[in-house]
Amino acid sequence: MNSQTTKVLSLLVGAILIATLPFWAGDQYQLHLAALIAVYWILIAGLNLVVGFTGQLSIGHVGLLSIGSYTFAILAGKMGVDPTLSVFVSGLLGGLCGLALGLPSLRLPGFYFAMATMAFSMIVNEIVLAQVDLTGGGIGLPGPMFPKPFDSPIGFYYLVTAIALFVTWLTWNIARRMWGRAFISIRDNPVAAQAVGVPVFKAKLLAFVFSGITAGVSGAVFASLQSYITPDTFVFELSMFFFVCIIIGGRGSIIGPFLGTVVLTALPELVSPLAKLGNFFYGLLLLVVVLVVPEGIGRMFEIISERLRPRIVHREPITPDLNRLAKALKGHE
Amino acid sequence: MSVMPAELQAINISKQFGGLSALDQVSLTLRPGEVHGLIGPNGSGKTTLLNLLSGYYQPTSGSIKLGDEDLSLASVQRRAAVGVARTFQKPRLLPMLSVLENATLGAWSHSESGFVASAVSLPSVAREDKKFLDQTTELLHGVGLGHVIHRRANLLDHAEQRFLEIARGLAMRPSFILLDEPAGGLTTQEIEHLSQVIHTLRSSGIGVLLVEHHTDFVFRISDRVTTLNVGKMIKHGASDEVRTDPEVIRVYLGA
Amino acid sequence: MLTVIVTGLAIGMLYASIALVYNVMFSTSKVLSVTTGHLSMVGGVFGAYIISVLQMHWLWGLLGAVLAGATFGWLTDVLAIRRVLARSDEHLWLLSTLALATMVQQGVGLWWGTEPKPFPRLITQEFGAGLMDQKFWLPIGMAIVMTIGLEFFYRKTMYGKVFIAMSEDAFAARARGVSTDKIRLLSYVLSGALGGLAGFAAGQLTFAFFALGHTLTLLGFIALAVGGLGSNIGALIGGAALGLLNSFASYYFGGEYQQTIAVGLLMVVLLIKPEGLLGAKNVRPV
Amino acid sequence: MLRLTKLAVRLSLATALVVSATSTIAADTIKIGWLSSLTGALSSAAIAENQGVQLAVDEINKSGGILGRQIELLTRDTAGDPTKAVNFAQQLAFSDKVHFVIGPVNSGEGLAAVPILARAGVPNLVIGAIDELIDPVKYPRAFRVINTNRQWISTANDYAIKVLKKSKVAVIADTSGYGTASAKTAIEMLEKAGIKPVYSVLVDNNKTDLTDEMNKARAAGADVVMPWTAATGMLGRLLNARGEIGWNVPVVGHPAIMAAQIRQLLNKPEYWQNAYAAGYVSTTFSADGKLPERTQQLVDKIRPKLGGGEIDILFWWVAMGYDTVKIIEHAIKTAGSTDAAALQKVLENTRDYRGVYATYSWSTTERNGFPDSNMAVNQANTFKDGSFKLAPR
Repeated sequence: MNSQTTKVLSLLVGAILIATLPFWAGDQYQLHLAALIAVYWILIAGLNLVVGFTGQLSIGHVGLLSIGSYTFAILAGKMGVDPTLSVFVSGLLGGLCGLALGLPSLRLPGFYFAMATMAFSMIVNEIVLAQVDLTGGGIGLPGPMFPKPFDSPIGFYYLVTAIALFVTWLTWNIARRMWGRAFISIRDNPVAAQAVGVPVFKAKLLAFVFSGITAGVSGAVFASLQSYITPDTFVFELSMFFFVCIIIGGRGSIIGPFLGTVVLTALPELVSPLAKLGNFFYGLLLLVVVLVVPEGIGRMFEIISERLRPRIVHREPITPDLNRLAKALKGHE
Repeated sequence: MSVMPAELQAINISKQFGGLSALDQVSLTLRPGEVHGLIGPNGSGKTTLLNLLSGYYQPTSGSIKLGDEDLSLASVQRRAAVGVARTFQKPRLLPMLSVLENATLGAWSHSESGFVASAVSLPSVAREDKKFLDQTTELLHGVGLGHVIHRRANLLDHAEQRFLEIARGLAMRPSFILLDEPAGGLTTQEIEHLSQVIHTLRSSGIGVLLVEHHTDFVFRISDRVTTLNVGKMIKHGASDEVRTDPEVIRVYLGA
Repeated sequence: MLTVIVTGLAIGMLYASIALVYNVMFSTSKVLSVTTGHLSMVGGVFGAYIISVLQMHWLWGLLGAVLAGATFGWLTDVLAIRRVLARSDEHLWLLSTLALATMVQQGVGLWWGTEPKPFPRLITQEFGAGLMDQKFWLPIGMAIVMTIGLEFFYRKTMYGKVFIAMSEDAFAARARGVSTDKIRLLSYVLSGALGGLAGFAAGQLTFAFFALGHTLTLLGFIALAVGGLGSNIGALIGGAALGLLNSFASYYFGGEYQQTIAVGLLMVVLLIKPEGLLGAKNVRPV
Repeated sequence: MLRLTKLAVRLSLATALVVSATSTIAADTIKIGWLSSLTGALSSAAIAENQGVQLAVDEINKSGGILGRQIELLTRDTAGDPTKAVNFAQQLAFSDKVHFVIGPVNSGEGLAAVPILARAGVPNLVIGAIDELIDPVKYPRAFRVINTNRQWISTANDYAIKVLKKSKVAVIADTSGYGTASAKTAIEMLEKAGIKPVYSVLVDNNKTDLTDEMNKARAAGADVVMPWTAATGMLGRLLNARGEIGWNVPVVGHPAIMAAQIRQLLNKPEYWQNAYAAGYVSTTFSADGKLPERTQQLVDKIRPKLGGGEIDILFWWVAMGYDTVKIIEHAIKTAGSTDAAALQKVLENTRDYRGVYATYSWSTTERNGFPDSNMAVNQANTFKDGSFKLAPR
């Protein structure tokens, strides 16, 4: 079985598992957990382009999530706008805020950019707290439900899973083609990226705005899942969590961060002492991964398997096929 | 090709870093379909000139022209778009990607698929990507890397990395390719393959700038050679003319 | 009005000291560590613990704070910097220092409790001392002493000169037999001690509070960026500007927009003069 | 390349992890969920209430449980984070399938968790004070044990206006869910009584210096300061600021003003003078220094558990924690079962149930069980064993 069929097969198995989850999930709490994973993945899939592929360290995406949540709660809740429309507006506003944050900060070196994103999430929290009559300040706002088919837990699970799969499909399309290569070139070798003509700043901005849109949409459905949002819901710990899922899952891949998200969401709920540790656990996990296997746990399986049965890399001499080269060069004109 | 192909010209280029003058009034013309050697001892300004031509530095005075377009202040990306490719002394590759992916990145300037089009995977995007991958596969076989196409770049040896960077440059469908000490660290047999590849480039109309301090290799395959010393041009002319020039010999054999 | 200036200057000097600590670490490792603000937090918490809980003399508290900071600085180098610097990937040290900072902050939170606890009086002084109250003048004095001390250290002492040599060109320094790893470790221990000291001195202003870590890392960084990376005088100016701006803003517009204003200042400076008021322009990329 | 089969293995491993949380099947015990914020910013109240809850559960279990069934207390620490409160509420309702839930303690978490428990139909004893937590129609099985925020505020307002005869009020609240809601309610009720506050502000409860706010209040001509925050740290710093600027203005407000932690935060003991707070008849010493008989019994019962010495936490928190479990016992015994609808019916018809903390009455339309008559105003610095003397009339 060559790699192509095993790839399709495992994706099929995964899809079936996800599609039938409501029927074999133990109870509604685990369904809630699965929906929470899907909601987080909508944001993390977009953020993966920024952190995993383009290598820009954004630790402030909880700010964009809260913008999405509050936009949705205000539109669909207080102003009674149709929820589906509100999700689009939340995504749009998330994208706009991503643009507003990205424009000044994406030109800055790594540490400056990280600090700017951290500051952004603090500012969002401050503004939400201060604008009491719009956002309810400390009291917060109820997160409205979606209409008929999606108001039941199972219906809502399918809605967020559908959105999550769509966003995954989008990021997969980008990652496997020219834009994906351009992003990775920005991450691993900006000088080479310039040399082949990649517009470094514009590409970083596009990835960031895309992650803003997904964060906005994720925020909208997060508000509905939580049924109530207050400023305390959007803590710095969430930014750390999103970001650690990607680093642990493995940068430059999509399945790695997805597995990171599943494990890191499920783990604290199942292993209760971990919940108390909260940030300490994420910090420890991140430090271990960065020091031991910076490529992420996803790649660790490969590293171990390579070490168990090292493939002998036989060196063949380079033998140019000159007329094939000439034909290829001529082929372009 | 109806129109006379444009030349890449550096005209009276000077470059100062603070007080230090790295280049002083140097001119050099790179014609399509010609191999132009650029030699000189270390610190003579070879790499600085190459960085000026490829846009990583801006000249302090003088200008760089491609045909009639003035590139002196153009960005690196702009030069890539008008067909000026380059390699680096220390190959700059993407370790986590395969050889094929690394080389295909070169075709970036020719890709018309926008971000959104790629996201929703329009048929045009898929077609274009397939075309690029096929072309790059041909180029890779052409330069002799056919056997490692799917290998991850960080598993390549030194020579393979050099040829991969050349393949990436060729994927940019360049009119000119600036090679920064390509022969460094290669075996004689690999240098032989390199010169065959360079000859093929020349015959297909690409202008090659060869920055090297392997002087015999340069003289053997260059049509014309320019010699630099301490930022000044001391000799320019046909390959064997420059080889026998007393001034060049003095600089190389040391006073 | 005068109280607003004095409080602004006092908290500004804490930000300035943290910016100084950033400079010391940056000089030898070219790394801006996320743990910088947490050094001061640890200093403040340990100082308060030794004096208030263990009822010991404040000198022991000072020693404890400096030691705690120095150990944390040592840990930062050993755990988060050394192995990571070996790999050239620029972002890795950012991840490792962020991880360590988060662990320390949450660890202190679990041990010390999550509410800000009062910091003991160091010098016996009436509480109603108003403007002359020690809680303002300790951090201001500390920042000035630190700046002078660092200038003296760089100018006069042998180690100081080695620090400068390393920050100019680490490669050349190594070529002359300087064991850069040892020097960098020394600079992190020194910056840890200075950070602990700054946190201890400003304890009465900020209280001993575990969540100070991230805030001080950010605000110290803003003072550094405004003042200009690498310049100690710039750090003082940046810190003072930030402190005064915050206290004026919170007096006239109410306290809700503290962070927004501070970051507004950062963004304005970075847009106009990215390398800050007195920072050095960075050199050629290729 | 077997890379992809490894992929499938990893995928199923991860999803199996999610499934593995099957709940322990213990049919016979009565399961009570206790959503307490034992860590996090506002943990002092929850820690005290937890003492009362644990004592009541141990007592009942020792005496053979309820209807012969032992109580299984499932304590979940929400750390004051609404997201954790929602997750735990879901876990308690659907995974652990508890029969009753006590809490959450803080208002922010309550606003998030109460709707979840209502949708799951789980009877819920609410111990958060803000008004939005109770709604007989939307949350039919949510019964409030603690007094309402309005009762606190009206008691404090009446004392400030009618007894102290003050008219220029400064309202200082924190930016938490509780603080924002209370400031709004306090200002509304003052304006209804014809008093327009001269100064009002929302302050982050981690702000370390309140001198600015107190100076502004004095400049605005305030003659009484009414703080509405549960954060003892912030109240300590407010009293310190009042002392340091030498402004002898009465402070009347939230019961946390009387919390023992304030004593350690004060720069000088006398800064606790001229400070009064809404309190309870059940934790007020009578003229001859005696506590109500039921309160004294509980004090003696719990003292050994708190180290035998002087009780240094607000005793009404402990009494309320104790009462919540006793109310559950009363409901299950009267209903004769743990069926949610039956429990709801019993509670709806409960009149004058005598607890330690208060005497509770609920009805089909009234879910706030705490009677106005049980409110009182205490003097802060008369703290003894968690109870207080009545404030001067």
